[in-house]
Amino acid sequence: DSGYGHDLSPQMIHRYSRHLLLPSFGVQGQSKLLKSSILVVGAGGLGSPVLLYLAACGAGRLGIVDHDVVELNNMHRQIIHTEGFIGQPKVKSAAAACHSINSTIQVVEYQEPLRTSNALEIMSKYDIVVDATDNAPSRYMISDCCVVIGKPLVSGAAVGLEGQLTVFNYNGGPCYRCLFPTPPPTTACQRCSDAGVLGVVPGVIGCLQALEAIKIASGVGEPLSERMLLFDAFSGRIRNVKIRGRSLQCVVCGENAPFSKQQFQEFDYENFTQSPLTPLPLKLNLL
Amino acid sequence: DSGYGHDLSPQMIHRYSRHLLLPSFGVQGQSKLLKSSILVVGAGGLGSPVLLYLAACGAGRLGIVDHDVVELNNMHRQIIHTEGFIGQPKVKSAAAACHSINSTIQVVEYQEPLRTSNALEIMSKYDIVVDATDNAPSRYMISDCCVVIGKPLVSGAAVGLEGQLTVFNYNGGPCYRCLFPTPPPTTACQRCSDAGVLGVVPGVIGCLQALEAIKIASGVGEPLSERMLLFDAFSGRIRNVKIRGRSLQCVVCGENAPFSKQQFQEFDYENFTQSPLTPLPLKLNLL
Amino acid sequence: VCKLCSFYNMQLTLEFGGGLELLCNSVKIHNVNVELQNGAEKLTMKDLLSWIRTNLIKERPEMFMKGDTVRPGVLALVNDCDWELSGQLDTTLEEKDVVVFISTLHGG
Amino acid sequence: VCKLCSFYNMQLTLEFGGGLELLCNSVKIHNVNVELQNGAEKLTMKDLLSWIRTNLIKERPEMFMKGDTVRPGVLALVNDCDWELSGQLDTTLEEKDVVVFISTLHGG
Ligand SMILES: [Zn+2]
Ligand SMILES: [Zn+2]
Repeated sequence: DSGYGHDLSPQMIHRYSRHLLLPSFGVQGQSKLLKSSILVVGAGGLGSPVLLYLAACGAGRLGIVDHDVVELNNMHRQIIHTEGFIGQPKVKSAAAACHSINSTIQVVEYQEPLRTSNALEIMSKYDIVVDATDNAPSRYMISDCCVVIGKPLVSGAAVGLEGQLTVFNYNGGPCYRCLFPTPPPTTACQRCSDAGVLGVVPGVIGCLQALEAIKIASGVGEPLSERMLLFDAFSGRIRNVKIRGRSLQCVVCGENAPFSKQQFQEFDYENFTQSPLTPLPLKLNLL
Repeated sequence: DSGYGHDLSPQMIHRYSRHLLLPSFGVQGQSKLLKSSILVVGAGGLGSPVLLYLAACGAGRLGIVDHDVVELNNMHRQIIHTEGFIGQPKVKSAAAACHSINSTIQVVEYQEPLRTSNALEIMSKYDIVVDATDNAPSRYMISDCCVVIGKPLVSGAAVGLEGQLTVFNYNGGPCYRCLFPTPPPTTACQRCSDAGVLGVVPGVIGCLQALEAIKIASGVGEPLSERMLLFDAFSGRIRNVKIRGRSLQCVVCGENAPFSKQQFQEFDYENFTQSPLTPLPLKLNLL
Repeated sequence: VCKLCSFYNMQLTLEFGGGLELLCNSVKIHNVNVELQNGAEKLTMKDLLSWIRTNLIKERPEMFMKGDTVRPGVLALVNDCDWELSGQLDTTLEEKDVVVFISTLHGG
Repeated sequence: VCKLCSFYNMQLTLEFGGGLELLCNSVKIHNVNVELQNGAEKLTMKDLLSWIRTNLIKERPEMFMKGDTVRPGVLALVNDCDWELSGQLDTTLEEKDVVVFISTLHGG
């Protein structure tokens, strides 16, 4: 403690002064943020703004999980990566960008796919998890793991000209399985790489994911639990809808079914959703 | 023309493939975007995501106006700037970032304050103007100039935990003066540097500004004309409200008052709003 | 709307998103008049789903429904509220209600 | 609300934003019952503004109003619609209307 009732150094006071000036955020919000740790799964279209804003705002420790490398066709939306990193691991590129805008935070790189075998260990080390992945099995796996280890999950998605955002497993709220107990048919699971996406749409959703993570980490504001934001870029309309609470019948978070660590590790998410956790990129043969 | 009904090179097809895959955007939307020119006034909290996403998506020519230098207390929200650029002009830093994510677009730097003496000349060179400034006189000046030269204006603002977004002077819609014929009292004009701002709030609004600019440039979607988006980060609520159309009584765009270039150049915006166009930064003496 | 028997007709706004609009000619917003069945005094979501399947869905109905309800991965919202909170298939609809069907997205 | 004379009372939701909430103890959303004046049969925005000035604004009323209307830079919205489109001060309010007052922001 500096004797002023907080731990902020003069450098930090300077850097975060526009946060400290906010009566509803202030020294207390910033201090909590600086002590928080946030894991971002996916350093792509959603992960780019999530990571940049979390690094900039002073999230104390930032973990990044991604097994992919930067490709030219990512560049239209994955603004954290520069052309110089094409062909290199996204995690490395993203971590370098985070450091370059804020050298005072800690960045941890996980250059590997998230799987049931490593998820518990990695995710346990963080206070908050941000799902910025691009496929259904990962979304089920990350949510289930968050329930098992009791962490809040900020979940965002974007395809085409639409985006969706909500917070799962927060303060008694629902988990992903409460909302979607049965996986959709694989034909309904379009990914950005297959179906296309307007680059700035994951930008909007990613910024909103960073905001939700900041609200949870700082204890300021009302996180989007039991609520969902539906974004339609074409019309510019955003709906804020009320969704169900935790389901007593949920097989993962419900009354009679506390999913154990072992059950989680043995669950076959690829078989459950009939799709791969690390899908192969589609080779585009346009024209 | 490449013989395929478009002008896209194989490199461009690769880079923008996820836009080309979108049925509602496709080759036509991307081609228009590549031929468009967009001026972004302000390379700060709003300008950072606007510029990154416009550069990434392939806006053909991007102009950046800013007279400021990068400071440490900008870094919590102005994610386009890296620590290495502290003390250097924001325009230079922002242009370097745009180039590093997309070396195929043209970036024009205006390292000067926008004033009535240079606004007509600079703004005339672009199809679309994005207002990412931080003060009332600039907002009136930019809107008036857009009316005089007939350009659409994407206007965003953010202070504290709130943001606002709309499109002015588009397709017969209102201008800034239609909405706000009389300037507010100076005590009601808080800037981020005085009042504070949660860094990711201009991030959300800036992404939405980039989206509106992309919609106008590509001719895809319904721009937010005669509508306004009101964003409250604390509660996570976003309102989409209907606002008035063009006012016949507007002194700038109304029936009897086509503002001339000369009138524009002679108008004293600082006196009109009782505030400076390039406000001095507040020295923060916290604690 | 028939002015003499408006009771038997219900004006609703239906919206499809997250890709479901592709099943209805890519139109997202549908302002519809749903006629109530002979003798019926109310319209439930169950009735509406069967009306939609007959009148709106042009192709691949299995992408919208499974059995007599929506397929897994589709959220149904009545006036911006999850239908799970209002009784799911038994939810009673009122004049001018807005019903949204949205397919969950996985991309990023 | 008086059940016998509910006509003379009107339930409204008032929201203040863009800094205007600072004039009402930093509370953004106010669910209020506005009593109509003796003999009045409707409530207009003009009536509501004077009610707000008397009952809600705790400090610096000049930051909210100028003369009998809102100060420059404030947008008034009735059910998410600019009051310029419904008659400004003459807009008639109805039970359960949502009225938003928002100060325009200039920062970035
Ligand atoms: Zn659950
Ligand atoms: Zn005007």
